[in-house]
Amino acid sequence: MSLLANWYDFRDLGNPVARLIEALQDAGLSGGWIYAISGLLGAIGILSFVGVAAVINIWIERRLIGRIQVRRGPNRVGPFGLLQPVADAIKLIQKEALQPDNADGIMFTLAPIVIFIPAILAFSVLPWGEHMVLADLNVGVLFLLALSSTTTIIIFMAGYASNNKYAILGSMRVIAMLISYELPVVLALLGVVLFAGTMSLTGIVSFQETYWSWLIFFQPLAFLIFLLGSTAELNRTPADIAEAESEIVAGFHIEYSGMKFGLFYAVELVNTVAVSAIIASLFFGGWWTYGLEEFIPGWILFIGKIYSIYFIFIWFRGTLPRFRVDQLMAFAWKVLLPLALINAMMVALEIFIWTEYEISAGIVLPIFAVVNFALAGVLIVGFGRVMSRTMERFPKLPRLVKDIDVPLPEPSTA
Amino acid sequence: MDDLGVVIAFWALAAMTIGAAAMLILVRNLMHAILFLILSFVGVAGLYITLSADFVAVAQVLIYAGAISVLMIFAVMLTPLSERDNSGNFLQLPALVLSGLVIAGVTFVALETEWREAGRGSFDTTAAEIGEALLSPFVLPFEIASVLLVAAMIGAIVIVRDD
Amino acid sequence: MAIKTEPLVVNIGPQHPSTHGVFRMRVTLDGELITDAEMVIGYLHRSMEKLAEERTWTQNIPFTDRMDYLAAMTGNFAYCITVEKLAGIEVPERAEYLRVIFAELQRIASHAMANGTFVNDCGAWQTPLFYMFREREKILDLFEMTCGARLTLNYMRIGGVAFDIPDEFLPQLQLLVDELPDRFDEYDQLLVDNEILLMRSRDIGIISAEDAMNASLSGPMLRGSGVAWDVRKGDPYGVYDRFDFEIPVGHTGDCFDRFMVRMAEVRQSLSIIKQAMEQLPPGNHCAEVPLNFRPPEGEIYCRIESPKGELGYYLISDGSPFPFRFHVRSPSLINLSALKEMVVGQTVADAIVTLGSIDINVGEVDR
Amino acid sequence: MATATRLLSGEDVAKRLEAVPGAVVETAEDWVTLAPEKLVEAARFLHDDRDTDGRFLNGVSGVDRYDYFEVVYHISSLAHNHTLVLKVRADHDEPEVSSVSGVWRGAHLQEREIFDLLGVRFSGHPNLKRMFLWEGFPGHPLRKDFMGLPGGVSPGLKRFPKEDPEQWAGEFRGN
Repeated sequence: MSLLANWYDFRDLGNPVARLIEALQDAGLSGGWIYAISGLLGAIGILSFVGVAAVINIWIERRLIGRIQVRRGPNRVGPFGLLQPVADAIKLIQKEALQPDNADGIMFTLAPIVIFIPAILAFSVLPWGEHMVLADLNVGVLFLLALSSTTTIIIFMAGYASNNKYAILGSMRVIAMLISYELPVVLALLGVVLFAGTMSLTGIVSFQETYWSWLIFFQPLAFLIFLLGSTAELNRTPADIAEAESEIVAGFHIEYSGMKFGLFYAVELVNTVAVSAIIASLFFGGWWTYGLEEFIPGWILFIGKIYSIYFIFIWFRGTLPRFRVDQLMAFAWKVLLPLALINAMMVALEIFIWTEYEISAGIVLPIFAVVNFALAGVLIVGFGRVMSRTMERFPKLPRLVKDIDVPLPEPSTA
Repeated sequence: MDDLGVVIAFWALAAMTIGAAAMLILVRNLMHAILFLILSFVGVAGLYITLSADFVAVAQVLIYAGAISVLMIFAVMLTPLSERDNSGNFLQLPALVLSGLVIAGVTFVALETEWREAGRGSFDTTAAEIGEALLSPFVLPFEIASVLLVAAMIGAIVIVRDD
Repeated sequence: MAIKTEPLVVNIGPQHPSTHGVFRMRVTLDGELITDAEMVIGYLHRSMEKLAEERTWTQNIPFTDRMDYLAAMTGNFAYCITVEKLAGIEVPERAEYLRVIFAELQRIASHAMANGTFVNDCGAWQTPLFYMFREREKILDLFEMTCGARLTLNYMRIGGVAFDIPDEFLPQLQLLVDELPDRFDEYDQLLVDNEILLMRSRDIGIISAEDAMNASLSGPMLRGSGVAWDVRKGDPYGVYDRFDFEIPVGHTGDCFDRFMVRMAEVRQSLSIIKQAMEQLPPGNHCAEVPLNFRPPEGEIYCRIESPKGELGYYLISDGSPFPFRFHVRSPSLINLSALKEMVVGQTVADAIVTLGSIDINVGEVDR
Repeated sequence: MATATRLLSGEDVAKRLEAVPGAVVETAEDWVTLAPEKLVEAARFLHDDRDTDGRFLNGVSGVDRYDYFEVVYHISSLAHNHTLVLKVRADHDEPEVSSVSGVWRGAHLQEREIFDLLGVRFSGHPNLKRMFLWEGFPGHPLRKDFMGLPGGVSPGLKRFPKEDPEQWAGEFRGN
């Protein structure tokens, strides 16, 4: 077996798998079996990553939040508290799985399980390396969007099945919010897809490789819109109105306890990693890092990028208060949607110029980058001016009074 | 073997789609009915994939399972009925007759049509072709559809606005 | 054509992360809008007013800790000053200054807690709360250094304070006083210019000056509404007339104004502490008061400015070693008077923010 | 520097209240006792009068004086920085005082508290029901005779609440 002959192969785990498939082909297996086996291998790889990520993320998130909040975070179980997620899981599994009397039993039990499906499926279309992609869908970006829209239904399922008023409030909030945020997110990705000319994530990464530049340099506005929009879709602070601990306690999963709650908790982290991975491949070149992947395996770089973006989400969570529901909707419809529309039109114009006049990429791409950055800056500052409270009636600071001063009421003339 | 896989997938998806559709009619709880409807939509999306129509499949999930069903959930939640039950009403008998007729018609058509077997397509960039088709030969229906949607949107806003 | 929806009655509390204890608000919702609200309290009722009638005047001091357990010092202070006024007891200078120092420290601790939880109610994920806890922790360390307790202090006595401060107290306090302004500048940066916090708290839960007065609101609630009234200025008790400080007054009476008034009061308290430290005279820390002394027959109402508002004690003595009537005008309870008016018409999220800005302490609401 | 709040003497208050004839029953050194039927009128007058400006109600407290109940109102003017004390007496067997919550919103909760703990009814109160204790709690604990009520009623719960749904009925009777 030459499988482990040289480490070089492990820069791209697709290579050893290809070797394995070749070996199986030599052994005379039919194409269908090889297809199934390679699919299984990829699935195992992705599932193990998701499993490990869900566990590690609990630790990372709690440690980082602890760091932000001038405390230590979990540090007792295992070295640096690394085994804390395991302890959490053991505790959650031991707990009684409570179910409210009038809950819809099947839906109640099914929801935390089903919600994992879109979360895990999202990883299948991501290119982890040049040949490390489980399903290179031609419509990969659309596939991811479709997955995110199904999550809505499952969250609603959980909230409705709980037969709890807070849960209903939470799930109605989720539905209203996700419908609003789908539009700007889709339009932001439309800019990326138009620019790259393909909906396949592999195609988008190879576009970035071909033109030797990450897409964030051409699509800064789309990146921001997607980042903010997906924060809302992920139900994370400052847009965690579906869970809204301080208002509707835990929203749609208020009645869940034990490992069912644990699954919701884990799926949130997995979803966050999935979104970070999508951002990493769409805007930061995925595994491609300006030639660095020659020396460090591309998938390690990819994971590094995922966690850098994940850090932004944790940072958001640690620092920002929550929007109110209507403010969040207004933000989607009044700010993100127009920005995304303008961005998509700008990209269409640029692509038109590029293809129609057949200008070489070397000239036109830097110009696009500068133009798009300028546009993003102008739009963000402009919208900030328009949307922010320029009409502050009163100063923020209270006035300081030397002595008590209470006026008498105006004498009534009656 | 290749064909076998597709055949198995087809039958499994067909069973899922039809089973879910049947359950959608049979269950009494409206919420469950909607969830079965979604399952049925997902099954149809799977069938599209066996036909190598990946764009349509994903669009099916995105639009039908993701958006249309949400509208239905809203409709059910806004229905002023204390118990969300699919209760019987006086239209039961006409509906039964009508659906029987539809089943008969569909069965008749399915059995009597001379089906042409298409060659297996490949997972090419169907999205691009659809896009080009929409914007060159079918541009008029496409634009009319968007005008219709705008009109519907304005109508919805007018209805919802108080006073 | 309007869509009719069923009203939804939701219990916010008694077990809810944002009701600051076992406080319950039964709200009727139309979608997310509150159409009716009713507060249900009493989950922490300990019948202190009745219990106090069977204990001697001195024995009642621990009860005052347990009313507003986040501001035990001011509870002690109010009770002791009322009994002293009733019995005509002279308090030594040093004790007066110590009382002022501790009351102001307690005010900082209480306001830090109030503002931290307020931002938490706005939906921040605990971060400001933990920063505020850090400052509160340092103040509690000072309390512990002096009287051994951190929460229910039982530090003040009729006629003075229980213990003189230890030698290392003043240097530690100096460190704290030097450090806190910078800290609070940092929090201003983090919170006051935060657009989301402004969106959440500005023009939310507005109560006008006239309504605030009519509803007997006091403390930061009253000042947030623009009424420049502070018992420390208007009716100076102890030695408060010797300090130079200012009353922060809000502009509109919204949640943000109340928040900012508390932020500004922290700085004023620090300034008072600084002046008190400079003026702190040597001497005795407690007057000689017999353990079961009998105040003369009579009645008195005396109030101080506690962190939550005007904390008053209405005491009636019939000449026995026990109070005949022991009534507390608890600011937390009375500040809730206008809750319904403030909350109805808002969304749930705003109602939580409004409740957070009132800064109740259920121990004091229910007593 | 500010000066301390001035406590208006009973005579001063009585003089101001001459505008409401028959309101003052008794004038003491520091307070006046009002006629129960004139209470709201007098309170309204003190609230509206620009010289008295009693817009701020510090507190309402009830006192059980064995043979009668006393409700004490501490009223102050933040503008003039003075304070005054009103008292109203109520019969011990059927204590009833008219409510001033129409004059001062702040009296609302305090009157409920007094009703709950002392059993003084406030006629005209919009929402007079028990506040701290549950509906059906026997007796009013702040009364001096609470520990030995006539008729053999002992304080606290008669039985464990679950055994006696009658006792808990009030809680869920709706409001």
